[in-house]
Amino acid sequence: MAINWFKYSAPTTFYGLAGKMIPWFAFSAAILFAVGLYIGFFIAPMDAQQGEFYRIIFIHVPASMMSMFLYMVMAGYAALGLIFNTRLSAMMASAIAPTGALFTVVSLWTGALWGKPMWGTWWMWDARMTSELILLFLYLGFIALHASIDEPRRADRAAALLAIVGSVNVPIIYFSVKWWNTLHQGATIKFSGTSMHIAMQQAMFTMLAACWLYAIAVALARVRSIILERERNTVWIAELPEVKQ
Amino acid sequence: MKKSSMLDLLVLVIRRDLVLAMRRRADVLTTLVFFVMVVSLFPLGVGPELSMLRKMAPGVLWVAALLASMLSLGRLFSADYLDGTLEQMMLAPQSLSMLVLGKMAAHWMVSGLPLVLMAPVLGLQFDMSVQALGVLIVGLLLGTPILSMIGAIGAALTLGLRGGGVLLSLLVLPLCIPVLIFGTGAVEAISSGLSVVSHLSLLGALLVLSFVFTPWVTAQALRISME
Amino acid sequence: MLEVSNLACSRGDHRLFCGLNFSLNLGQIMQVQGANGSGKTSLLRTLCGFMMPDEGDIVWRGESIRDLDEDYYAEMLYLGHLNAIKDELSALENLRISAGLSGVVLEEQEAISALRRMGLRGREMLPTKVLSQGQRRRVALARLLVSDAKLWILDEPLTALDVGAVALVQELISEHLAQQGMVIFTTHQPLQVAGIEMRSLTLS
Amino acid sequence: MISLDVWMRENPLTYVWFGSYAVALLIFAIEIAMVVHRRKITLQQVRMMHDAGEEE
Repeated sequence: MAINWFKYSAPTTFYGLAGKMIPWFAFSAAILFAVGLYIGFFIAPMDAQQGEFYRIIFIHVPASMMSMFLYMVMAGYAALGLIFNTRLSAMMASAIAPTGALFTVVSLWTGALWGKPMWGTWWMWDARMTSELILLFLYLGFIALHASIDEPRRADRAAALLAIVGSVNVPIIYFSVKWWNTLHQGATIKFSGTSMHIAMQQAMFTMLAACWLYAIAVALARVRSIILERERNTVWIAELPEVKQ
Repeated sequence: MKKSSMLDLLVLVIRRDLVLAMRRRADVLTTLVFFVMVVSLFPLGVGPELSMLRKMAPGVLWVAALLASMLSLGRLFSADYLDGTLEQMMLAPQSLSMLVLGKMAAHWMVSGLPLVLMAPVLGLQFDMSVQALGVLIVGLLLGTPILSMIGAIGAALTLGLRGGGVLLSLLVLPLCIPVLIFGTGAVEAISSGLSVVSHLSLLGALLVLSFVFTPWVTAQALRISME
Repeated sequence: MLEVSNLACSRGDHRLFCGLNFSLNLGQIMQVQGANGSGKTSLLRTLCGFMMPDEGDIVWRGESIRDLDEDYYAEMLYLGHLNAIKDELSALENLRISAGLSGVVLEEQEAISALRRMGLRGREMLPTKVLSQGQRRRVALARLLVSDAKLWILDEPLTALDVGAVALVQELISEHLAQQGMVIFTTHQPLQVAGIEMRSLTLS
Repeated sequence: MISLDVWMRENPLTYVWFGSYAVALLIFAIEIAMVVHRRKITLQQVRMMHDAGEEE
């Protein structure tokens, strides 16, 4: 088993494997999105307090969760790359970053749209939204640092260290923002607290699964480009059918 | 020949950086003037009502201190990097983290401490009460070293990069948010008659955490950047 | 003492050298030769531990320098292209600080006599920004006099030096070798050390 | 802004759809386009490099 593991962690094997997996992930993501939206809009009942507006959560909550998960996954890959000096992990980390940042943007955007009918304002400095904004800054810092170092090896390692420092900081930031928020009596509206309708839960989890599959598909597609760029001088790249034409 | 201990080396680095700072006084003064100027601009921007200024004061002073320390961070390692001293530091027979700690300490004495000393004067411009000023100073005393320490990581990561200064702020500012929150929170707490112990002890905890981890992380960042 | 086996190094995409083997023992000197861009400086920087080799091992007294870390650094001295000298400090302060960084507490008298031997009499207290390029290099080279490191790694030690200073450096090197020291260096100028076989390593 | 508020209350589903889901899907579409474009560009560059290498 151990041998197989290392085999797939080499860019050469991974490139082909990723190419075969992407359509599957993309296809199932599309199906799950459709199913999730169907349940969310046609089966899940209207919420007593929030009316139809609550349906934003089917995209908002999965996007927020993804943005945080992806940062952790990215930091994990970065740490692996830094400790074991594996090239592929560092490439994965930099392939995940843009997707994570975009999920953060989606989460902020949908949060604002949900906030307008609920709070009467587009932006509320509540703990979750503020943390999400800071998370976006962390993603942007990672991407900017990686982009401004020309030498790939140094870029990978420097950005990895930043991601690790960031991931240690995320809980501290989250805690401090929450603390700050309670001090200022900020509004935190909970989704109609008592019990979520079963269909609502189903819709949310389906959407979350769809987001996961989508993120994996996009990250894999991006990492394939990165592998091509980094390894362009090697023989195996020259022998790829898509390069030979 | 006498061998030096770890402590000797720490003292040596701090003394060296202080001497250098004294001979390049303009750099130190620029940071301080920047701080004073940014703080003085706020009343011009938002109007002179004292009640509002009093409420804003801790936030304004803290944010200005944050920006001012970003300004001086770019120089923390770059001069030593350009003239080769950093190479020699990495070859020192003591741990690099220790040398980094020395540089952080010197950086704080040169760019953090003057801000702390200047803060009460600026606080008076904003009509802060004596109590609030006292808490502000304690908060800054605990918080500015953290800014130097977290900033050092960013400075090490952006060493020798084009446009490093702006990038440095982009990397470091989000990481400094907890310091800002607890620092300003303490002043607000005392102004509304609450206890400041929890805020200040959280700041203290952050200081201890940074003291333990950031020198090592910065040393790793320097190794990455020097390769 | 110093053994290098199967060393490979690259800069970006470009492989500089691979499969490099050599060893250096007490009292030996080795010149690294090669055209510009052949990786001489990279090799020296790898020996200092700044760069991680792609493959291979560097072993000092039977242990990898990665594991030795500070114990290795205590026994080596590196002089690179950069002088590691601060313009604002005097020659004396510069020398005492660099000695301090390499773990040696240097008394003022020792530092002054080292600088005088390097031909900087009367300039010890001047800020180094008023010195010429060659004189600054001499300040940097004065570190050789006050160090007790076994292994010297010198990258182009002779740049900007006049004939007298070159002779002085040769003298320092032969003294160091006579005391069972080791030297690895690169140079584009001829450097002779009397009575000792000069080994050479050519990178291509 | 008041008219927006009124419109929003009257057509909540349109608001939710066009405000959130359409924008989110648009963001995803842009990301997919970027990834596909990057793949195309990278492949082109790699091919160009190899063509240049063979001519030497």
